[in-house]
Amino acid sequence: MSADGKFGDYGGQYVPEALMPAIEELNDAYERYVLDNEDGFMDDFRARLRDFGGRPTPLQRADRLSERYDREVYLKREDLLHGGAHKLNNALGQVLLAKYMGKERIIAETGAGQHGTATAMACAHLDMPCEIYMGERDINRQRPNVFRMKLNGSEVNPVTVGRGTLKEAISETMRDWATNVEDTHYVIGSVVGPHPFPSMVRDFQSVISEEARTQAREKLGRLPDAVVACAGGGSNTMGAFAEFVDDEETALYAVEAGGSTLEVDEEAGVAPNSASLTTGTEGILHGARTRLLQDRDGQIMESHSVSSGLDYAGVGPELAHLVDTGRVTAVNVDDDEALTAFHRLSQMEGIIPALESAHAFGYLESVAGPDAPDSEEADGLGEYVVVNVSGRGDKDLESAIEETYERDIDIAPNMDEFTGGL
Amino acid sequence: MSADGKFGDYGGQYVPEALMPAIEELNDAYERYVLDNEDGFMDDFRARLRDFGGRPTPLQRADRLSERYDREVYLKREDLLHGGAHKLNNALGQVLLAKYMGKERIIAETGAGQHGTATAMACAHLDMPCEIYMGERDINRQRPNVFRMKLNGSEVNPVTVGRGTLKEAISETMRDWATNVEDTHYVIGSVVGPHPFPSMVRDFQSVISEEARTQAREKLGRLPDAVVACAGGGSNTMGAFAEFVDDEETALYAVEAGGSTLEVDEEAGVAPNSASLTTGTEGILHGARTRLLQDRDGQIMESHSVSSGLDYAGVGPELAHLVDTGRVTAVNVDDDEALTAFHRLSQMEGIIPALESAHAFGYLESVAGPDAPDSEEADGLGEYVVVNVSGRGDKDLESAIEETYERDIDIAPNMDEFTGGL
Amino acid sequence: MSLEDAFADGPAFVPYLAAGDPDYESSLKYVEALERGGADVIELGLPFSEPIAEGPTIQNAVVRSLEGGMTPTRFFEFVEDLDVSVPLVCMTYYNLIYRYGDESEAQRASNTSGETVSNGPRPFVEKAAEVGIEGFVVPDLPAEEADPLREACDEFGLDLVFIVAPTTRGERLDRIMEQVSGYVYVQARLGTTGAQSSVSDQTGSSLERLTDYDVPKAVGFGISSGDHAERIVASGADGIIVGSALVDIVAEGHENGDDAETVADRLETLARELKDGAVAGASQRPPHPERT
Amino acid sequence: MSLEDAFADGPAFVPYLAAGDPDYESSLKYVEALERGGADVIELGLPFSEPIAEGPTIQNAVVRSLEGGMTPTRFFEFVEDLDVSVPLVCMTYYNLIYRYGDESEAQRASNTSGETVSNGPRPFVEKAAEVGIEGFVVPDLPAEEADPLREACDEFGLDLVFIVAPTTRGERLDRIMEQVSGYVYVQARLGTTGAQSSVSDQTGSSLERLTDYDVPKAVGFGISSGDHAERIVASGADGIIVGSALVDIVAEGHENGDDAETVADRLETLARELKDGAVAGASQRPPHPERT
Ligand SMILES: Cc1ncc(COP(=O)(O)O)c(C=O)c1O
Ligand SMILES: Cc1ncc(COP(=O)(O)O)c(C=O)c1O
Repeated sequence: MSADGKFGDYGGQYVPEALMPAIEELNDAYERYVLDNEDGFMDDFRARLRDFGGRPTPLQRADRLSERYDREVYLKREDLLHGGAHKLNNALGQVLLAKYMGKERIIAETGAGQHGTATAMACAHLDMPCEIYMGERDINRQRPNVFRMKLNGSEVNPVTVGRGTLKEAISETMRDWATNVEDTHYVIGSVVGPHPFPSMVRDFQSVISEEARTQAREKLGRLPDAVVACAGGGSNTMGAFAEFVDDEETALYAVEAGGSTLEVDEEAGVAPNSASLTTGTEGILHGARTRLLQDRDGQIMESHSVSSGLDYAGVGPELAHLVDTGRVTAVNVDDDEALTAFHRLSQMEGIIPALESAHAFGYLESVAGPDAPDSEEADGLGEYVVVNVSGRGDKDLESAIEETYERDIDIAPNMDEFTGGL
Repeated sequence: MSADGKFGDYGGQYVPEALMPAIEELNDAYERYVLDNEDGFMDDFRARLRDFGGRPTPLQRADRLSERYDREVYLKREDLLHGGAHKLNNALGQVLLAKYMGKERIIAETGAGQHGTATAMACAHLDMPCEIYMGERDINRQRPNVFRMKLNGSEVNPVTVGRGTLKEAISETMRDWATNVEDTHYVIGSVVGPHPFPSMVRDFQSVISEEARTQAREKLGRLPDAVVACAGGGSNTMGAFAEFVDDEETALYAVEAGGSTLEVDEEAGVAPNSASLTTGTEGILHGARTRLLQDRDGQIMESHSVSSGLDYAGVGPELAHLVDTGRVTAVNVDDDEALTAFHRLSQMEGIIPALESAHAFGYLESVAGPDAPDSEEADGLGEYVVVNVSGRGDKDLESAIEETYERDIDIAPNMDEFTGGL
Repeated sequence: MSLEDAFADGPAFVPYLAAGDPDYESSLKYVEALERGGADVIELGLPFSEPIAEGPTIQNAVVRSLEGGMTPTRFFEFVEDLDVSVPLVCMTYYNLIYRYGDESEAQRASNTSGETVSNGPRPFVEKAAEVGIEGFVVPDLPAEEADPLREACDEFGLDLVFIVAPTTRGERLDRIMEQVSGYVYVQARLGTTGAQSSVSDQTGSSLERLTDYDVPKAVGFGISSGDHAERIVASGADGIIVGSALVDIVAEGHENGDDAETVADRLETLARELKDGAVAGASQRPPHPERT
Repeated sequence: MSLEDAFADGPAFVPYLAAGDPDYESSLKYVEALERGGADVIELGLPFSEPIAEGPTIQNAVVRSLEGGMTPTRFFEFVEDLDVSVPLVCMTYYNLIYRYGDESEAQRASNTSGETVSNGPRPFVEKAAEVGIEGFVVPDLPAEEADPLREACDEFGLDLVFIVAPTTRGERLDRIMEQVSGYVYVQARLGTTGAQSSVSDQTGSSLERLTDYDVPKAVGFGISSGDHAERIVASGADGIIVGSALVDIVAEGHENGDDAETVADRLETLARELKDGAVAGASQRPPHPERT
């Protein structure tokens, strides 16, 4: 990263002028508190991650997957973090930073509700008023997360414009920020948005790879040959990769949501996937230049994935840059493969993953599973693979069961008795 | 505990003869593997608790509660354990023991579904076939947990006899065990049942107090003045107390479910509470002599609590004994107080507790809260209190919201928009 | 007549019914029909709310009886009201025995501590003896925990029957056989009570373990026809215990709303078939060295 | 006429409409009505799918226009079809400028890598110049990122208008004022676009910061009546920018199914009110040292 928040040509600060002073103030706070640990900010943050968040999370050997894939498969257990996903690393960091900055109000957007719940938890913990913007359609799809946010004392503001999903919620939150910028901090939920967000969120999330690296050395006396993480906006991804970027011997795989197909319907403005690294093009969205799902004119397309946390038309600029430079390999896994992987991990390891995280396991299966064609890709994974379990699947139970039922995933348990009553 | 599994007059092995050989075999395995660490069983168990389960769980200072109660309040975060409750400590221990014993099949009962999900997770992790008995009424009340068990590959067997709740499910599981005793292990979910279960489950759960004791010394350089834990069967309770029992300076509070009232309706055979330590009488249930909710004739009463995990007519024999001897103080908190505490912890600390665990916080409020009468009880808590957060409340969202709505808990967020659609 | 005596004249037929199933009056008639059908001993169930050793058939009988208002006190009245002359064995769970008569109403009213300490099994046994019960079967009371009940039985001259499971062997078996009196209840298969369509093959070997013990051996669990009865006695049993097959008749009659006389006749008919089967079985069996 | 010239003869009235809202033909009429109502410059919105700086009124206009099939290509046709003589400013988001004309259809079809690299803003600016657009306002393009667009504008002789927010001060302000040309868009209040029932009091102090910069100052955000316009010009503004209040008329007409002529008349009426207000405001203001 250069000082102006550029990763190659990506990144930058494409926001309305009204927000620029806030972003400069934030950047200043980021440099002082996060980078220079002023007032012991980072120590405070790390202590809270430990005591409130439950860090470190284990690096667990997956015995049955290791056997299946004929290599050492280790799981980085972010699903065990308070709230059930890696999202808390970032939310806690940003809310704490806002507190150090003297802000008095927190706003955030949420799609699946994971970032919203993490932010609501962090705000309750740190005694900050909080409002969360969430598309009306998402509110209806993700009720338990709405309940959790409200129980933690946050307001949930339904966004009714447009299609009522994440994209609209982000825009709406930016509008609130532009109106209340003086006392309000906007907690962005991934490594996206204008500088310093992509760097700052990465730094808060990089505790994942920092721990994993140390744990790998302790457990196997060496670094992994590969790290695999799903990529929506890319925050768990950058978190899992950051400390390995300089370890040339460790391959890094970012697994995107292939949705139902990689083909796009330009007429309808719909991409039935969220594979912006694989199929996207360069553009500017939500404050940064990055890879996007957009039509020929530059209008943003509606993305799709069975996992709502990956369902976003953009991706973090740093991750896009690392893919362009070849340091990170972007791959993708479709809805069916992800659902199958969801069931496989649940049955074989006793861990019900978030549908987002299931994509990472789908990749393992597709290159190293018993039905995988012999390929160089499997060699690329090497002997010793770390997979980031970015979150737990409790939030996905109903949709996983419904989607499974519609698709007839063969390893799924019989849930006929429930699919009616959902 | 004496060698025959008695705690004073409590405990023992009141089971059908067909089960006695299995219980003797289990006792033998318990002594060899658990007590004597044969084949490194305990090392294996502890390593799995760490890597798969996410131990140690933090001992977190609750900043805002400490302020509210004018003393140091620390939380033992069992809610962060894999699966969301302390139940995994026991389930993993027993399933692993069954594996060491050469058993080929696991059965378990479950009420709220927490023990069932923990057992299903442990079985998937250890590749053991598993069947869970669950009352039909509970199946309908606890769907997400039913989904989780099935996703982890367990069979869920509905129990339709009687009222279709935990009591019936336990009886049904005992019947299965009596039929398949040779290759099957019955994973009992709390410190109840015939010897060696109460001792063995306590030993698996005592990792809670073992960690808490060490963490307390590290963080405050001393032991806590009091440990507070909710008590249903009493497994999180005994787990949180075990290593403190010999520390005379640490007071131990077992918080039972006071339900709607401590009065019982003998005619109907219903106790609108689950306070067997407070209001129960000595008797024999599910294999052990202990304190029970029973009518004058010795028929077991239907218990009640807003929290289904506390909704049981019996209690562990060791805990009953510790209460009789005065080492543990039994107290209780009613449904309304528990719900209020549920909301308070969610809002003030960003932790949505299980309704079971909320009872422990209800006790704190009732003796040390701003509206508490000045009392010796508050002094009993001392300066430094550890509260065991036995589980997270994700499983309770819907019922907590419904029950809150019916009762009009004043600190609750407005959920009117949702109470219709539940 | 003592329990052991009931086994003296050839194989004993020991039927079971839950007292008060489905109601007090009908149940009296049903139990009496068993005697007419040839019962040598009758096991009378006092229903407990958590019948962990029973299969669905008897569980449901227990529920019907409890809903009909059966209690230990009513049970003793029931026994007094019964017009049968064969010995009666009370089959129930230990908590009911343990809690009975532990406190008077007055004690209870004045007890504010909430603690009530049981007086143990003695009051129950005393009362049972008074109404003419000859013995007990307590499925959740293993020999290890039986001393207090054993003592009370000895004091009042009652027998204490124990169940021996297919898995019971060696030292455990000795310990049980030391405690047992009246007869030993030989469980024919693992599992819980319930009528079966075939009879367990293990009966012969089950009984073999027990040849050295000088007490009548009654085999139960799953017997439902005269044919079963015959084969089991032919394998060496001194008696047969039949519960669920009889309870099924009660349940069916209850569901169909049949009148009590009709149901009683059906019970008598099945009882006779079972008794006849047992007698037929006895004639096929090799002369027994110890029990001639 | 250049943009700056439009501010030469007294206060400029700068209305905004989204091109193609609610459909192509009606929208042409609406824009032309603005000129009849006295517009000195017209800001024409090219709708982007993520209008992060707009309030609900303009968001909904964007949705209507997109649903009506508006695209950058259609937008340029629209400008060509327009019969107005005042200068036009294109208001849009940077991604549409950035992506325009980056690849021909043929290039695209033969591109299998999935990577398409933009040629930057030049093709868009070139095309805009060709159809007669005089300048741009790009709300999500801060001065820091504006160099490529600035260069293209210089090349083709277009102006680049920047927005100055109430929070913009000091160094930031300098940086913006270095880049700006045509006029500076003075945001009257924090937040997003949208008609307001009262006018911001901060206008005077907002403008004060800018006295030293020699470029016309047009104030926008929330102006909805002649009265507002008057007060703002009286406070020293060189022009007023009005969007949402006009878009509201389009939206209402669309909802009620009113015919395009009627709606155009209403727009003309409000435009005239606003223009008159601005003119009235000018007469109240103290003589301006720099701009006489
Ligand atoms: C569990 C989980 N994993 C991954 C993601 C994707 O986000 P990111 O790519 O920023 O990690 C989400 C987003 O909600 C999530 O909840
Ligand atoms: C979170 C939680 N706490 C407590 C309990 C009560 O059980 P015990 O008293 O055995 O800890 C349960 C039972 O389901 C539970 O789920």
